[in-house]
Amino acid sequence: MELRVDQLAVARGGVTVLEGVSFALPAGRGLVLRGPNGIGKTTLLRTVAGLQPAAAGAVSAGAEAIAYAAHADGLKATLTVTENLAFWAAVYGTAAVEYALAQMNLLDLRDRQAANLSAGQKRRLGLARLLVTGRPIWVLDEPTVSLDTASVALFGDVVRGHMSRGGSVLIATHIDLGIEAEVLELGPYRARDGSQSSAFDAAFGGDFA
Amino acid sequence: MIALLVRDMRLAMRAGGGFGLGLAFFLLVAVLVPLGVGPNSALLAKIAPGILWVGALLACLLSLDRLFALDFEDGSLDLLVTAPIPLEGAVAIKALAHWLVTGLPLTLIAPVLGVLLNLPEAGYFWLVVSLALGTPALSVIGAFGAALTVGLKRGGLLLSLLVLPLYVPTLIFGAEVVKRGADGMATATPLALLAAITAGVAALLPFASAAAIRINLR
Amino acid sequence: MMPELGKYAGAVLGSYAASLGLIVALVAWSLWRSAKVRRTLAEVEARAAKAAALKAKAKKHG
Amino acid sequence: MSLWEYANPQKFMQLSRWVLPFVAAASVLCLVIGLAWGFFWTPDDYKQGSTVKIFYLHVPAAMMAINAWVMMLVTSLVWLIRRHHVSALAAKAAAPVGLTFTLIALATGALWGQPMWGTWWAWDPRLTSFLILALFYLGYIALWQAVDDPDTAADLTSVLCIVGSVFALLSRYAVNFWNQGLHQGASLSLDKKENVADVFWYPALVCIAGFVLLFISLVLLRTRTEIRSRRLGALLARERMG
Repeated sequence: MELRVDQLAVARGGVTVLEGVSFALPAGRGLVLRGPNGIGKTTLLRTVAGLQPAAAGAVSAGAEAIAYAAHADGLKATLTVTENLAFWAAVYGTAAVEYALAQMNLLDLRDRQAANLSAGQKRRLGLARLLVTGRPIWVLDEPTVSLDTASVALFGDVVRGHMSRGGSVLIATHIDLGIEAEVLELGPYRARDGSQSSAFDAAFGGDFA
Repeated sequence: MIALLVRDMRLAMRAGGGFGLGLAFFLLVAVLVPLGVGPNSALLAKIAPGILWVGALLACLLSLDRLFALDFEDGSLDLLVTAPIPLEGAVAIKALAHWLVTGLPLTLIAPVLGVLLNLPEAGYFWLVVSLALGTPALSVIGAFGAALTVGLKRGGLLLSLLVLPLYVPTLIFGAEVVKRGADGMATATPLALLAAITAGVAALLPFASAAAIRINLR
Repeated sequence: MMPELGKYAGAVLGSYAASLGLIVALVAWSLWRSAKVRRTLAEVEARAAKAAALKAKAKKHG
Repeated sequence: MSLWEYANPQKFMQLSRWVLPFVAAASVLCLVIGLAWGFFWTPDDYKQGSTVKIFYLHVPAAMMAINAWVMMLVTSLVWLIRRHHVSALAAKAAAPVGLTFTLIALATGALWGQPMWGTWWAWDPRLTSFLILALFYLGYIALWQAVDDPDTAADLTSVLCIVGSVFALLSRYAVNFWNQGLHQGASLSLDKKENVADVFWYPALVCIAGFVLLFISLVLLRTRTEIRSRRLGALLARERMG
């Protein structure tokens, strides 16, 4: 399944931050988004994932092909590792809990409450959720925050495995995951002079003497 | 869907506090009112239906601000919106879970508090019936208020201001059923209206709540 | 000229005073806010125009 | 030329700048004539005495309190369906006006009720309904205040306005059921004007016109302010981004 983004403009708080973003992400490939803080990586990823409407342009893959993971892991502190994963597996209608636990090296921690996990372990559990969704396109926002080197390597393996099975990955990150991926610099797509979205300018841009 | 219900129930049980707090509040209302209005049992019997309904309503309100806020803070609301279950369904399920951990226990404990307030004997049956029929509406309407205020700091107070006026019809018909039941009058009309409100809000409001959540997450 | 209001004078005069008071307060508040927003907007517009002119000038020379 | 063109803020600003002075002047004129006529040159009612003069404030305020909510409902729907910013801002502008009219109706009702029913406040269905309406207005205004992003606030308040309208109707019905009330029936409706003698009816009509025009001019003025404030917010956001 190919993810195609066409002339996309995204807005944060009513102000367009990126415009004219176009790329195609074929099955089995990866794309890394780069750019300084505040340029709108998170906004772009949320728009691609269907959490907010695009200011202009289109995202071709339906939201039902995309699994999204952000800074917050959506873990429930009072549930165990297995319970957390089993919930998402049930929501997505898959049975991949054991496989996901093994892949993210969580088998030893399976009966521990999420509240008693370290930050890195929580992050691994959050990423294990991607494996139980069974969705082909992963949209990841800074997935390696609070992971140590070994866990980053582990996660890199998981992403490579996903790509080798025909999945694709759109990822915003500052570090090298050791995966084969193209890089998209977002700098050139910064909206010109912090302009308002065009519809808003047409409405509120005039002379209100 | 069932997984969501099971998860929410499990969370409510393990968090401990939220489950008992509403009940304790309800109990406090039933204890404080007689202390405030005096021990005259005829007066208490007269106002018991209203006090019990207002107490149940406020107890319901207590835990509403956590209904979506917890999921919003830890990011699982984002994940639920992108999950393959319709958000309207998820909202309805979460309201159902809220009812199971607040409305249902309130309904079951209400007769005991009726004793404290000298509720006439004929009223107990109607108290349980009206709360069982009416409290689901309180949870569903409350879920709408929680959806409107999900991303806000200090949402709790605003939530009460938004939700309490919406509770007026449910409160009026619910308390009316008990009042008439206690007086030995026919209860069919207010009971039917109460059931109609519950059915109507359960069918329609989740759509508005889901829309509000989507707006708040953008 | 003043009509004989009889024993209800308090109620009638009170009603007129309360209503007109509320209306006048609302109108005054609306006018005050209108003037304030209008003034602030004019300031910010002037600042924005100045910044734009500076930018254009810099472009010409650079 | 379509009506929707005036939904564009610039078009609206141009038109309203021209219209507002006339509407405002007409409203002042109608209110002065209607209220003076009612206050000085109408006889007392044989039953209610001079309290009948409260009628000229109470009834128009009560009518406009409801009409303001209906107008907010319509503009909220227009915003949700057609995304015209002016529509959402007009709803925001109308809410405090509607609340003020509701408070006038409540205050004059209490002052009128004291000599007529012997009590300042009775849990009469109409009074109770207006009290609930005031709560709806308060919640709506509070939600506008609480949400930072203006488009999000417009969306959320529109949803609240629609749901609130349904519940306001339900409450009206419920309150009627709950207490049949002391209040006289609707004393003023266009097809039933025989309820009220002509001497009272004509000045009341002028007063109603005055309240309608007052509502329109206040909403125009406040919508103009809201539009300017939106533009101000946008300019400041642009400045911050450099």
